[in-house]
Parts: sequence; structure tokens; C-alpha cells
Amino acid sequence: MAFISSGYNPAEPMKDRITDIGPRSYEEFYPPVIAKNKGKWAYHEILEPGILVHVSETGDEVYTVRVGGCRLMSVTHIREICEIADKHCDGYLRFTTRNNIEFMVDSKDKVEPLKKDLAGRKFAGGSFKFPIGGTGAGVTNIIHTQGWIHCHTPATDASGPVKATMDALFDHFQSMDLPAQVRVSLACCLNMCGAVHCSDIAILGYHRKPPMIEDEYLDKMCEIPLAVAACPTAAIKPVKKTLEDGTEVKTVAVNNERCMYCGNCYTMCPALPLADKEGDGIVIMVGGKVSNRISAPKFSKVAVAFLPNNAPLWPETTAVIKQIIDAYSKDARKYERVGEWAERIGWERFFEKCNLEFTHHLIDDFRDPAYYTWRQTTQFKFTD
Amino acid sequence: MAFISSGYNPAEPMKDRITDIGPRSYEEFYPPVIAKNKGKWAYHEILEPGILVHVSETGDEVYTVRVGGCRLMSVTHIREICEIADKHCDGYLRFTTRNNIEFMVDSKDKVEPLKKDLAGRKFAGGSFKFPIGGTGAGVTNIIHTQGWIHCHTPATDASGPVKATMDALFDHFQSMDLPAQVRVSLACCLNMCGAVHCSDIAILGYHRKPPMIEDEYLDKMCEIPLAVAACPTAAIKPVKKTLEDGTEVKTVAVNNERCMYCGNCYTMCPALPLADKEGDGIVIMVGGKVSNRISAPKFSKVAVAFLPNNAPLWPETTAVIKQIIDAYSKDARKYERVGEWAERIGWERFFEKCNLEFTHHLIDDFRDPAYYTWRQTTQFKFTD
Amino acid sequence: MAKHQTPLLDQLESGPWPSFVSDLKQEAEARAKNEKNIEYQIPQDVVEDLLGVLELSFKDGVTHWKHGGIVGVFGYGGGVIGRYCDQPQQFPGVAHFHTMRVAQPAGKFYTTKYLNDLCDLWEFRGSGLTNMHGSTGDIIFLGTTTPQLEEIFFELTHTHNQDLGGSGSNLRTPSDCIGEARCEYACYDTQALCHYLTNEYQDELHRPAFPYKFKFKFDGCPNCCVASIARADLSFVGTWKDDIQVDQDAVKAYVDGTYPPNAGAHSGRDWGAFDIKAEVIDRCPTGCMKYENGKLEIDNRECTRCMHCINVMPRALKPGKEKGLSILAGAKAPILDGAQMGSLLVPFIKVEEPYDEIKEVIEAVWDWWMEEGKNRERLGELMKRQGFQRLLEMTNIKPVAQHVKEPRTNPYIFWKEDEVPGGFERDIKEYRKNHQR
Amino acid sequence: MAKHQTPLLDQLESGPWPSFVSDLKQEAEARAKNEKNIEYQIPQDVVEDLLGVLELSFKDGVTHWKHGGIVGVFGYGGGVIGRYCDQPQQFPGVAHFHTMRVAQPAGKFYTTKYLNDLCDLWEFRGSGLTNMHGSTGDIIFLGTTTPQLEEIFFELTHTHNQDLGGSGSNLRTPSDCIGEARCEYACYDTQALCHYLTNEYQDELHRPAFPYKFKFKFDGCPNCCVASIARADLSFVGTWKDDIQVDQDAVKAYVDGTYPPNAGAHSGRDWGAFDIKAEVIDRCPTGCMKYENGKLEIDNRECTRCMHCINVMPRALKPGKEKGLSILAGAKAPILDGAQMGSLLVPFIKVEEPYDEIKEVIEAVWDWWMEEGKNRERLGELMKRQGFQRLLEMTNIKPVAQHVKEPRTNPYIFWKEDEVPGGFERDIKEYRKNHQR
Ligand code: SRM
Ligand code: SRM
Ligand code: SRM
Ligand code: SRM
Ligand code: SF4
Ligand code: SF4
Ligand code: SF4
Ligand code: SF4
Ligand code: SF4
Ligand code: SF4
Ligand code: SF4
Ligand code: SF4
Repeated sequence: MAFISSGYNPAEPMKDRITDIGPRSYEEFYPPVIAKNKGKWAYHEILEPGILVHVSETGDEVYTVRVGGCRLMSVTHIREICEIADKHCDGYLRFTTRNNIEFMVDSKDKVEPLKKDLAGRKFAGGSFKFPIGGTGAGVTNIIHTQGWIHCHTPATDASGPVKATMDALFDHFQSMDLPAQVRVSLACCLNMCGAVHCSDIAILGYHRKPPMIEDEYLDKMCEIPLAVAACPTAAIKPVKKTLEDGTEVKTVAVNNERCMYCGNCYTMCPALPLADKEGDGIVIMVGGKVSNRISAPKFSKVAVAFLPNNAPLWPETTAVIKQIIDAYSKDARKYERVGEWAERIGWERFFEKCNLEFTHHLIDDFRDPAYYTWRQTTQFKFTD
Repeated sequence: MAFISSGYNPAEPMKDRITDIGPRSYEEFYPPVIAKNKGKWAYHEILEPGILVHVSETGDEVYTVRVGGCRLMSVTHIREICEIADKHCDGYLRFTTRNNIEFMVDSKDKVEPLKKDLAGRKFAGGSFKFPIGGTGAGVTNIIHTQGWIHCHTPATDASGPVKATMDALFDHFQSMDLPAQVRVSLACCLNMCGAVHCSDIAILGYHRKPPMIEDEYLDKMCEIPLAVAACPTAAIKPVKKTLEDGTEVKTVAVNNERCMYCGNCYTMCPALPLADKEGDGIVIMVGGKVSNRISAPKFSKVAVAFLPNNAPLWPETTAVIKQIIDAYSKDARKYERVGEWAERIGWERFFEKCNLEFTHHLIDDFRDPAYYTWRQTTQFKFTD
Repeated sequence: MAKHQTPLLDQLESGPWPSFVSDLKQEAEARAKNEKNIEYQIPQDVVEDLLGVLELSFKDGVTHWKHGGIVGVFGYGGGVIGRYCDQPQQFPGVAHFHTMRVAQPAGKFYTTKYLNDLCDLWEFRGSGLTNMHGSTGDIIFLGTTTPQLEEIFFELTHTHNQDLGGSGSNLRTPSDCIGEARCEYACYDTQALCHYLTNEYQDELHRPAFPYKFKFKFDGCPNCCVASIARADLSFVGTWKDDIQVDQDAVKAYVDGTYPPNAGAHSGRDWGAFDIKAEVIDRCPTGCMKYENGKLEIDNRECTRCMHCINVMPRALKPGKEKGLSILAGAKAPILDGAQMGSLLVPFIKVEEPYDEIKEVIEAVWDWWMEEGKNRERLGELMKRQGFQRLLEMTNIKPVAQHVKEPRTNPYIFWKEDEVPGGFERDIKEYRKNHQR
Repeated sequence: MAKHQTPLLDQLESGPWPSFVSDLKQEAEARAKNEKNIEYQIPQDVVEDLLGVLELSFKDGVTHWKHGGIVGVFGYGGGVIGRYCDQPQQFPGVAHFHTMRVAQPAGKFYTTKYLNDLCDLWEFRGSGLTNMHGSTGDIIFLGTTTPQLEEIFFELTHTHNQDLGGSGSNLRTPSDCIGEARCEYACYDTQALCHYLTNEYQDELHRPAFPYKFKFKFDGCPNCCVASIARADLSFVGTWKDDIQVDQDAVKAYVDGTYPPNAGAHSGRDWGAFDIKAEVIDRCPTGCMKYENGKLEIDNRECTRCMHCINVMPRALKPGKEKGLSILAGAKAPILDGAQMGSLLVPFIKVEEPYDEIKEVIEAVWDWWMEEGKNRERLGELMKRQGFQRLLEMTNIKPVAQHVKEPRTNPYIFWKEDEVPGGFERDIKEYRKNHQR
């Protein structure tokens, strides 16, 4: 393969350089019916799972067919999306904030052909390319991150557990049979690139072993003061060590007792890797939300402290999530989010109903605010 | 006055010494109707403010007349209490956990004469000696502390503001016309000797000036490391200073910016007094409770950051308290405590209804938990 | 004629509430007259000087008491608070003005005989002024001189069969609500337990061996009439495990207005006819009640025993029969790190003499706190510093969801090395074999 | 035949949800075939090697990516995330595997023309793999080599009129909900504001001058469909100030079952007939609604604009007419001190071009943060460290009760010296005149 220049000249990087032009304007991309009715929408209805109609004050309508996007997409797949949009939607489409794809048409009769076309397309392995759903009181797409596909700090994969979980929850993606929307998210480490900290159900990759220390290279690869400063629990201190070959090096020591495996030191210093097959795995958090509907936004809470990375299907993880959703589905009131339900019945009852064990790991012990999560009242429910 | 020995011989302190006998047994002190019916009470009723009847499964009844106790009591006053108890109650009485006095009789016909006797007794200055009241949905006695009567750290007096406040709230002591019980407490400094931190209305003495430093004597009177360690905000550090006369002394320096006038350093070191006429005054806190009824116990919140020590009548303090109680009385639901009311209507509305100004002082900025008191939702009410 | 003019204090004599100024004046006068010819062991004008120094404080806006000195009785590390006036020349009567804490009887019932006897002692050897009672619960003898301390203690123990209470880094005098003595809600005998433990732990009460003060308080039910949940390092709060006892006929009597709701506690205002739906069913915090076809139904499994319905209808509802108490740990006042309520440590424990199970919890807590607590660190602060898990471990209590209001929102879980397969130690060289630098 | 065996990954091909493995394989195959005869600028087998390294991670249970290196395009401090494989010999196709963040258009509407063009570019100069979209909102080009970075940037800007997005200690690519474009709830034009500010602050987006990353997100109403309140240093959430607009006839149509509640969002289960009392009136968090005699009444002064009633009856209720937005500050992910939601900073502000008032707030926040923020300290952390008061001071916003959920429970109030009469400096000698030692 020969190098083909774009026109860029490394010797004169500033020549003809265009910068700071920002993204393309949204106005270029509005389908006509949107451009015309923007700001004039009167109401909407979800006609069936994945199919919305929005009706304008002008009488115009836009029908939206939402399909699951697996986010990690090849150009081949994107081109197929474009082909569909060209065929049915005059060459327009959009992506949602949760990485689903929305095909919009401006009249009802265009909906059925579009649906049919979408539903018919499958990958070679048998999975749907464009499953319709993700609206209303069900499960929509999982917001997720890079995992083993691209990142250096993950404690679990992203795309793998997401695929396994969406398969397990697929019925809820294609129906609106839950008490309210259930938002599932995944972050592969606690940097939490996503809204995992306030999702109904969050799958979080977590390390459980303190970093290894690569004494021999540490000082060469890292700035020791930055590594020391990075640790939120002050577990790291600078030390001098003598290597086997007798050379004295500057390096760091980690107080394992104080380490909570956050990996922030590794972010600052590659000579402090944490990853470990047995140490790493998944924390399940539940009950977060971001909408301000009825109750204020809530953080997710840790419901299961650890599940192993059993690739490729993460069966323990999908089983726990099913358990929670089933219990929620059976017990919660209409419009009640997972967290609202847990708060209403009490967390002690939540663990009982979901058949989850409560362990010492779930009791907050991080800094002063931990105190406020303990029970400062005699009000509690007995469980079996 | 001649010294009269009790029998104690300072030369032989251990001779005949009796120790560790604890308090007298409660059983000695039960009135017969109590001793007989203990554990068998079936129900009670508050017949009128200050008058309770408890009815036993045995059919026995005990009538209790509760009267205000001003807690700081002379032996003359206690003897008068005893005289009344001898006359009406077979020589028994009790004190409540809020320092009221309870006279108990075992039949209804003994109530009226007792009431009459009590109501008729007044101090020379005109105040009641034994006002009947303090039950049910009203204001009962103020739990308070020492103040200028006995303590070395107060930022306000105790008995004075309490008398002024109870005079202002006296109607509510003698009637049960509020939505629920309103518990008022006073602590003269933030050691908070009492349950001021969870009272419906709390009157709190607070300093506003950092300690003075008595360089000349500090090292003689205190252990400097203890004074330094005492400061919760690390505002104190040890220093050396040269006095006017040229002697060099070890002393401390206070970083005024970090000081929140808690007085903990003064507790450890008398050479660091804080008290100041203009600096000292009263913080009003509201909305606390300790019962587990309906809602969990709650801490009181700061509603007014500062009111001056205008002795002897503390008119600003009593006015603010009246304002709050009036607004509460008008607006709250039956059974709703002050804090429950404020939470239901929202604190922004509370300030509006009580006609209190919201100032920057009321925003929490103490450590990590402060964050959780800010508003993390778009839900709020507009106020005028 | 009064020794000192008190124009400011005098303004506190009018108004309906009992005036402490009037009472102080009556005591000052009584001492001045000394009708019983008492050989006062401390200055006869002590009360006049107290009025004087207080008037000065009212004028100056600051206290005139010095930082307390270390005074006490032999062999005891508490019970006395030293106090000296910072204007002793002007007010010699209160130059020394120490308080003594006299351990109150559980429940605060008294005979007049006992109280009168104490009055005699205190008039003779002290100021004749008291606090009935201090915030912790003690009878406070307010103001005497150093030489009188041992004398008073001697007389207290020998004549009155009465001990001092706590102060300093001790167990403080425990206190309790009236409980079974006169309250139908009590789930255990607060006086019995309070008295028993007070006596059991006399050594801890009198001889400072703790990092700081330690308080017990005993409430017979979740109404918390002695505010234990807010003011005790260990709070013992009565509760029950089975079903609320319901008398359906009595419920009807409330509904039809025969019985006054909440035992008449709201009778000072016309709140309209009793509305069981609005006042009980809809206010139950767990929503576990129903009133249909004249019958009250409670889903007791969902009840959190908040007492509301029982408080509103005491003749119809009663706590269950399987009674016991909950133990909460760590309440304290705000200094230094903010106030704390007690946190639930033992959800339910039976209250049975000789209270061995309860004592086990107490002693395990103490062992931990005495081992790990820093100087002047309250139990609650230690709990915050080392974590609730640690408290559970040290008391050998299994973690249950009841311990928390909600699980942690941060995932910063500390694992013990033995919980993680393979442990914490790893070989970076092994790792680098599969992961190039 | 595939270059690497992937027995573990293969198991993720079945099941209904779109399989990324199948998609990767189809791309690998397409590149292998190269039907269009593209002169691939990075290894043709990049996707096969990605499958290989991923399979290895599935087996090993750990990542095989090295710590990112510093790569980028000239003059920009962000937009590229460097990434190298820790097994480059085994997987040379992904030895370099950098991502590029392409700034997405507001609202994420696209033409197929635009997307196809991007695909051509990316297939040619990169792996042909993307994320549509990254969590912040960007289009992510997933995997290319260092030499291609400038080439891609050049083509993006010259051919596609398209810039990179943010990474590093920059303003990150702002993102928004669909808003007015297709949502009847929108209280302002999220796309217009998002796009305007993105362009206005291009310098902040591309040239790291901040202590750490900074995010804007724009939600048209409190439903928060772009999760701004949880994921943006400054969240702009639409709201209104006047009364909810009510169409009483439409309310009736909901009550009688003509219109499906919540626009049909719950139609997958039989929840019974719509019950306006149970589903709306009783669930309104402020209890400010009544439905009597077929008429819905809202006490709008008490409404906190939670959206619930509007969500349930979109054809009957609409946000008010006096629209604007609330600004919340400081949301962030948990690292280092726990997650934060945004805290309400500006309760209500009008949204009017040229958005001067909004920009004033943004710039005042930045000035403070750039002055006081430590390296790698997010705005929320600075707010915690220096206090909310300080944020108000620096943005010149008057403290109002709306700023807090509740006032402080501790009385540890810091006073400014000029607020306290007489100031802080006092003369201990003066004091000692009236207070002996
Ligand atoms: C398309 C999208 C906006 C976008 O710019 O892309 C969107 C669109 C709508 N949202 Fe949303 N929401 C979208 C993400 C969100 C998110 C963000 C997220 O999940 O990350 C939230 C906050 C979630 C949370 O609280 O955790 C969100 C919380 C809501 C709510 C509040 C629901 C609740 O019970 O709390 C409503 C109101 C409702 O459902 O009635 C709502 C309502 C709507 C409506 C009905 C608005 C309208 O009138 O058009 C739209 C169709 C809803 C549906 O799909 O059932 N939208 N909505 C997003 C679709 C994501 C997807 O592909 O599934
Ligand atoms: C006598 C006393 C106990 C004692 O050992 O001395 C007592 C006695 C009773 N309390 Fe109490 N409470 C007493 C202090 C308290 C306290 C402690 C305090 O205020 O410091 C509380 C907690 C206050 C708080 O939450 O801030 C307290 C919270 C309650 C409650 C819960 C009320 C609520 O609305 O939250 C009830 C239930 C009720 O009133 O129906 C209650 C009920 C009762 C009953 C009805 C119990 C009974 O069946 O006999 C008693 C008469 C109530 C009355 O006076 O209206 N008692 N009660 C205390 C009287 C103090 C006084 O002189 O005024
Ligand atoms: C006498 C009494 C106040 C009263 O007027 O009733 C009192 C008086 C003092 N308390 Fe207290 N406390 C008294 C009950 C309390 C209570 C209430 C309780 O026990 O229920 C509390 C709050 C509950 C708690 O313990 O947290 C209380 C929390 C404090 C504190 C803060 C302790 C903390 O950890 O937060 C201090 C500061 C200290 O220990 O240095 C303190 C310190 C003091 C000192 C010894 C002053 C000092 O700094 O050395 C006071 C002596 C005053 C004097 O000269 O008479 N006092 N103190 C109460 C004891 C009487 C009794 O024995 O019955
Ligand atoms: C690509 C992306 C995940 C994804 O798969 O979508 C991502 C990927 C990384 N994030 Fe992120 N973050 C991404 C959105 C987020 C979000 C979500 C958001 O912006 O809405 C968050 C949470 C919100 C927030 O900012 O708090 C987020 C919070 C973090 C953090 C924690 C920051 C904090 O202050 O709490 C880090 C750690 C750091 O900065 O060192 C981080 C760091 C990283 C790094 C650069 C790893 C590192 O330690 O250097 C990741 C590079 C992965 C890779 O190799 O591709 N990422 N990161 C997202 C950006 C794509 C885009 O531009 O659209
Ligand atoms: S969550 Fe962690 S591991 Fe995953 S992409 Fe973000 S920084 Fe990387
Ligand atoms: S992983 Fe986190 S807690 Fe552990 S040493 Fe590194 S920075 Fe500190
Ligand atoms: S509250 Fe403060 S000033 Fe008042 S008695 Fe207690 S320690 Fe003394
Ligand atoms: S008053 Fe409190 S904050 Fe100020 S210096 Fe003393 S101990 Fe520190
Ligand atoms: S706490 Fe309960 S048992 Fe004790 S007096 Fe109060 S209501 Fe009665
Ligand atoms: S005690 Fe409280 S929670 Fe239990 S049924 Fe009665 S009101 Fe409900
Ligand atoms: S946040 Fe509000 S305005 Fe934006 S899409 Fe969601 S519902 Fe519509
Ligand atoms: S928007 Fe929310 S608070 Fe306002 S009336 Fe509707 S349900 Fe009630």
C-alpha cells in the first residue's frame, strides 16, 4: 500500500490549514418535515414499540422508526443504514442520545415498508441488524464504553457484556411492558465514561487488586510526584529500592490496605498496571436516574459487589440483571423507576425481592458522606 | 461560718469510703399506683393541656398534672414542689425528660384541687411558679444548658433567652393548637449540650470571632500540641513570638480565614478566649426532630445565621421564633412537624412563608457532605 | 436590699413563665434571713453574687466564668465540674462555683423525703441552687467550693445512699424515658435496664478509661421521649417484631368520633372530624394500611413501626407482643465534624435479664473504641473514620440490609486480600510476558 | 478463512441483538475482498487483528492495549486518543490504533451523503470502524496509525467542512437532546444554543488551557434526554416560569380513555383503565394538582415542573409560555471523590440570541476555575473544595433558597471579617481587664 497524501504538507503544517470550523450545522441535516415544523410539535404518540408519531400544529406528521444500534459500527454497516435512509427517508436519518438509529418518514403509509425492510435484515450470525424498539416503558440501548476493544484501563469488556445483556433483555427492548423506562449502562472502569453513576441498572468494570509496581522502569516512564498525587486515598508514597542487579532506583510503594483499585495512578503512570484476570470483574449498580420526573435525579447504588468476567457470555451478570428486572417488573407501580421502587419498598426489601445477598461491601465507607447512607432511624422492615 | 465535717477525713480518704453505689433504685420512688400498674397501662388521654390520664388494664387510673419547670431551681422552690406533692400526691412526684414536673394522683377527684393549688402560686415578680401545660400538639419546656450562669464557653446566655422565649410562646404551652408538638431547645455554644441539633426550633449561641491569643501565658497554661490538634479546620499552628519586652515565647497563630469560631481550641486551652459582645450571638436552627414518627429523625437546619445578644429580652430572637411558629401553625397539616412541613413545601417556600431572608451563610460549605445539601435537580419553586 | 442592683435581670421577672430570677432572689433572701439558722458552709451571699455576676454578663454580653479547673473527689474521675469566677474580688461568693452531678434515679420519680433531704444537704454545703435536671439527666448541684466536695460526697454516700454521676472521659449517667411505668407504648422496661446497666458499669462511670465521654439512653419505643437516637453513643429503643395488635371495635370508635384522635393531643384547635384515611392510612410512611368496610388492615411485614397509627389511635392499636429493642450507635453533638444521629447496629434484640446479649454488644463496642479511638474521639467519629463495616466486624454482627438506608453510591469497595482469588501480590515480570511495555 | 480463530467471540454472533462480532467480521471480509480496490492507508487486516486481540482479551480476561501515547494533530490539544497494542508482533494490524473524535452535528441528524463521505474517508485512511457515537457525543473513528492523523484532519477540514471534537483538558464536544426539532416539550432550541456555543468556544475546545476537561450538555426540558444533569460541568436544562398550559377537553379525553396515557409508552401491559387520580394527581411530587368535577386544576406556584403530568397527558398539558433554562454546575463521573450531579446555579434565564447572559455565566465560571482549579480538578470538585458560596461570588449570582435542597445542618458558618462589627482583631489585654486569667 502506497502512502497517498491528502494534500497536507508536514514541512508546512500551517499552509492552507483550516481549523476551528466546528461541527457541521444541524440545519443542513434536518429532514424537510423537521425543518418545517421545528418548534411547532403539538404532541406525540408511541404507536407500537419503536414507532413514534409526532404531530405538528401545522397538521404535519413525522413517523419515527427507532432501531437498536450496536454503536461499534463498521462503514459497511453505516452504508447499509444510509442505503435504507435513501430508500425510505429521502436520505435523512439521525442517532439518538443512546446510540439508536432513527429513520423518519413524513407519512403513515411509508412506515410499513420501512419496518418490513428493517426487520428483514440480519447479520450472517443470525442477529438482527436493525431491531425495532427501544421506546417507552421498556429497555432501550445500553450506553457503553470501549472495554477491551480500545481502552487501556478496563476491568471488563464493553461490547461483549452489552451484547450478552441486550440478548437477555431483548424482549423488553421490543415491548413496553415494564413499569417505567429502564436504562442500562455499562462502563468498563470507574472513570465511568457514561451515565453509569445514575442508571437504573449499571454494569461497571472494577479492579480488585492494587497496582503492580514496575520498579525498574517507573522513574523512566512516569513523573513520580504526579503518580503520588493521583491517589485519592494517599496510598502511594515515593521510595527508593535496590533492584536485584544492585542498581538503586526511585520508585513508589503502594499501601495495599488503603488502595481501592481505582486505577487513577495507572492513568498517570503506565508502570502501575492493575488488570488481573481473577481480580477484575463487574459491579452491579442499581436505582439511578437522571430525569427530574416525579423524583429528583438519583445516583445508582451498588447492589452486587462482584461478578466474574466470564467471557464471552457473562452469564452471572445477565442472570443478576434479569433477576432485578423481573422483581421490579412484578412489584413496581406504573411510572415508578427502579430506584423509586427500591426506595418505596426499602432497600432491605429490594434485596429480598431480587434474591440478592447483602454483603459488607455494600456498606458505604468512603469519606464523610458514607455516614448518611447508614440507617439513622428505627424504621426498617424485617426480612426473612 | 465554721467548717463542719461530714465525717470525711482528708488524711484517710479511703476510710469508710462508700463508692460505686450508683443512683437510688427507681423502685423506691414509684407512687403505689405506678408500682402496681407498671407494664399494664392500656391507654392514655390528654384531658386538657397539661392533664393526662393513663388507664390500666386493671382499671386503675393515674392522673398526671404537668407543670413547667424552669430547671434552674432553688432548694426553696424544690421544697415548695415537695410540699405540694405531700399535700396532693402522697409524697411522690417526677420530672420529665424536658425538665417539667409531674404531679400524679390516683383518682379524678384529686385533680381539681391540685390544679387550683398549682395555678394559684406565683413568684413575687408575677410569673407563675407552676404553669400547667406542655402536653400534646403545643410547645413544651425548652431544653437548655448553662449559659452565663455557669459555663466558660457560652456565646449567649441560657436561662435568659429561655425565659424570654417561653414568655413569648406561653400560649402554646398552655394550649394544644399547633399542627404537632414543637420542641424548642437552646444550647449556649456549639458543644450543644442538649438535642439542639435535632429540635423543631433551636436557639444556638455562636461566636463569630477567632480566638484571641494570649501569647505571654499560652505556653504556661496549655499544651500547645493539644491546642493545635483540637482545631477541626487546622487553623492553628505553633509559632514562636517575641513579646514587647523581648522575651521569646512559644505560642500559636490562628489563620482567621480558616477559623469557624467553634471554640474547641479554647476548650483545650484557656489562653485562647473567643467571647466578644458584638461577635457573639444566636443562630436559629429549625426543622429537626428525634421521634421516628412518620419520617425519620432529622437534623435541624440553620434558618437565621445571626441575631444579636440583646439582653435581657432577646427581642430579635423571640420575634423570629414567633414568625416561624406562626407561619407553621397557619400552613402545616395536622401531625406535621416543622421539618416535615418545610420539606413538603420546600425550603425556598419556607423562607418565603416565614418572611426570613436567605443569605449565603445558610449554604453548607463544611466538608464533603455539604455537596448533598445543594439542589441537584431542576425541581424548585419560584418565590417572589 | 439586694447586694447588687440587677436592672437587666429584673426585666425577666414579669411574664408568665416561671422566672429563674425571681427564684434566685427568693433563695438569696432565704439565705440572708437564714430562718433555720444554718451554719452555711459556703458564702451566705453566694446567690446574691451569682445574680451580680449574671447581671454583669447581661451588661457585657459575655460570660464571667473562667475555664474550669481540675477538681473532684478522691478516686473518681468525674462527677464534678470545676468553675471559678473571673471577677472574684467583685463577687467573692462565687469565686469557686463548682457543680456536682448527682446520679438521678431511672425514670426520675422521686419521693419528697428524698428530695427534701438532698435540699438540706445542698443548702448547707452548697449554693442551694440546682438544675432539675442537667441535659444528660443528672441532678445538678450548682455551685460550691473546693473544700466542700469531699464532704458532700461523703454525706451523699453515707446518709443518702446516693452516688455521683459521670463527667469526663467516662460512661455518663445513663437516662431513660418513663416507659412501662406510665406509658402503654413501652416495649421493654427502660427503668430496669437503665438501672441495671448503670450499676453494672459503675467502674466505667467513675474511672476515666475511655478516649472520651460515652452515653447510654433508653427509649421504650420509637417515639424516643428521651431523645436517645440523637444524644447517646448507644441508644436502646424499644420495638417489636410481630404484628401490631388491633382492636377493630376501638378503631370504629375513633372513626365515629367516640374517642379523640391522638389521645386528645390536638384538641386545642378544630381540625374537623377525624378522617382515618387522611390522618392515618395516607400518612403511614410505608403505605401498608387499608381501611375498607369498617375494617383496618395492616400489612405488618411492610410496617416500619414508626408509631404514627398507634399514636393516633392508642385505644385501638398497640405494639406487637414479640417485644425487644433496637440498638443504635454513635449519636453525638456537632463538635468536631458535624452532629450524628445513632446508626442502627442491632435491629432487634430481646430484653431479658441478665441482659447478657446486650452487654456483649456494649462490651464489644467498648473494646474496639478503647483500642482504636483517639483521644477525644467519640464512638460516632471512630465509626466514621474506620467505617461501619469495622464496627460490625468488631461486634461480630452480620451485615444486613437493615444496616443501611441505601447501599453505597460509590463503587470504592475495599476488598480483603483473602476475598480475592490469588491475593494482592503479583509478579510484574509474569504480567509483562503477555503485556509489552 | 479468518486470520485468527475466535471461538469465544463467535458465541456472540447468535442472539437477537445486533452482533458487533458479525459486523466486525463483515468489515474484515470486505477489506480482505477490497472490491472497490481501495489503496488502504493502514493495514488491510486491521479488523482481523482487532478480532484477534479481542479474542485474546476474552481468553486472558484483561485488556491488551497499552497506556495511550501523546499523538495528535498540529496546533490542537485534543481530538485524538493515542493507542498501541501490547502484542504488536502478534497483531501488527493494530499496533497503532488511535481514535479520532469527529465533532458531531447538534441533534445528530445526518444526510446519507455526509455519512457516506465520512465512510469513504475512514475506510481509506482508518480501520473502517466507528462508534456512532461516543459517550460524549462525538463520532468516533476507531483505529488508525500516527501518520494518518494529519491526513485525515486535512481531508476532514478541506473536503468535509468538518472539525475534530475535544479531548484532553479542553472544552469537550457539547451535545444536546433532539429538542424543538421533534419534541413538543422543548423549552428552548437546544440545537441552536449547542451549535452556537460550540462554535463560539472553538478555541477552548481545541487548545487545552483548562485544569481538566469541561463539558456542556443541553436538555430541552427536565426529562433530560441527554443526561446533562449527570454528565456535564455545565448543564442547560429547559424550563418555564409561568403556568402549565391546560386543554381541559383533552384532559377529559384522557380520563375517558380516548387518548392513551403517556402517549402509549406503557401499552405493552394491561395496567387497567387510566386513573387520573392515582396516576397523576397522587403522583405529583408537590401535591399541587386537583381533579374535581371534570376539571384539572394546578396550583402552579407550587409546581416544580417535574414534567410528570405533562408526560402522562401530552395532548392536554404543555409547558408554560414564559420559557427559558436552568443552569446546573459541576456534574461528573465518580473519580476521584465520588460522582456528582449538577447543582442548580441559575434557576432561570431566558434563551435569547446572542446569548450574552448565558455566556457571562459560562465565562465567569471558567475564570474562577482557571484561576483556582488544580491540575485535574473538575469544576464540581473545585465547588466542593471552595464551597458553593464561592461559585456564587465569582459568578456574581445572589444566593437564593433555590440554590439548596436544604440549609446547612451544621452551624459552622464562616463570617467575613467585614460582616462582624469590630472585625476580628481584638486586644487580649483589654479583654483581660474584665476577665481575670
Ligand atoms: C430520542 C431521545 C432524545 C434524543 O435526543 O436522542 C428521547 C426522546 C424522547 N424522550 Fe427521552 N429520549 C432519549 C433519551 C432519554 C434519556 C437519556 C438516557 O437514557 O440516557 C432520558 C433520561 C433517563 C433517565 O432518567 O435515566 C430520557 C428520559 C425521558 C423521560 C423521563 C422518563 C422517566 O420516567 O423518568 C421522558 C418522559 C416519558 O417517557 O414520558 C422522555 C420522553 C421522551 C419523548 C417522549 C419526548 C417526545 O415528546 O418526543 C421522546 C420519545 C420517548 C421514547 O423513546 O419513548 N424521555 N430520555 C433519546 C432516546 C434514547 C434511546 O435511543 O433510547
Ligand atoms: C413525659 C415524657 C417522657 C418522660 O420520660 O419524661 C413523654 C411522655 C409522653 N410522650 Fe413523649 N414524652 C416526653 C418527651 C418526648 C420527647 C423528647 C424531647 O422532646 O426532648 C420526644 C421526641 C421529640 C422530637 O421528636 O423532637 C417525644 C416524642 C413523642 C411522640 C412523637 C411525636 C411526634 O409527632 O413526632 C409521641 C407520640 C404522640 O405525641 O402522639 C409521644 C408520646 C408521649 C406520650 C403520649 C406517651 C404515653 O402514652 O404516655 C406521653 C405524653 C405525651 C404528652 O406529653 O403529650 N412522645 N416525647 C416526656 C415529656 C417531656 C415534656 O416535659 O414535655
Ligand atoms: C451540665 C450540662 C449542660 C446542662 O446545663 O445541662 C453540660 C455542660 C457542659 N458540657 Fe455538655 N453538658 C451536658 C450535657 C451534654 C449533652 C446532652 C446529653 O448528654 O444528652 C451533650 C450532647 C450529647 C453528646 O454527648 O454528644 C453535651 C455535649 C458536650 C460537648 C460536645 C461533645 C461532643 O462529642 O460533641 C462538650 C465538649 C467537651 O466535651 O469538651 C461538652 C462540655 C461541657 C462542659 C463540660 C464544658 C467544657 O467544655 O468543658 C460543660 C460544663 C458546663 C458547666 O460549667 O456547668 N458537652 N453535653 C449537661 C450535663 C448535665 C448532666 O450531667 O445531666
Ligand atoms: C471514548 C469514550 C468512551 C466511549 O466509548 O464512548 C471515553 C473514553 C475514555 N475516557 Fe472518558 N470517554 C468518553 C466519555 C466520557 C464520559 C461521558 C460524557 O462525556 O458524557 C465521562 C463521564 C462524564 C464526566 O466527564 O465526568 C467520562 C469520564 C472519564 C474520566 C473521569 C473524569 C472525571 O473527572 O471523573 C476519565 C479519566 C481521565 O480523564 O483521566 C476518562 C478517560 C477516558 C480515556 C481517555 C482513558 C484515559 O484514562 O485516558 C478513555 C479513552 C478510551 C479509548 O481508548 O478509546 N473518561 N468519559 C467517551 C468519549 C467519546 C466522545 O468523545 O464522544
Ligand atoms: S470507562 Fe474506563 S476503561 Fe472504559 S473507556 Fe472509559 S476510561 Fe476506558
Ligand atoms: S489504584 Fe487508586 S487507590 Fe490504589 S494506589 Fe492507585 S490511585 Fe491509589
Ligand atoms: S452548650 Fe456550651 S456553653 Fe452551654 S453548657 Fe454546654 S459547653 Fe457550656
Ligand atoms: S475556634 Fe475552632 S476553628 Fe477557630 S481556631 Fe479554635 S478550634 Fe480552630
Ligand atoms: S419513648 Fe415510647 S415508651 Fe417511652 S415514654 Fe415515650 S412513648 Fe412511652
Ligand atoms: S406503625 Fe407506622 S409504618 Fe407501621 S402501620 Fe402504623 S403508620 Fe404504618
Ligand atoms: S429533554 Fe425534553 S425537550 Fe429534550 S428530547 Fe427529552 S423530552 Fe424532549
Ligand atoms: S409538572 Fe410535576 S410538580 Fe408540576 S403539576 Fe405536573 S406533576 Fe405536579
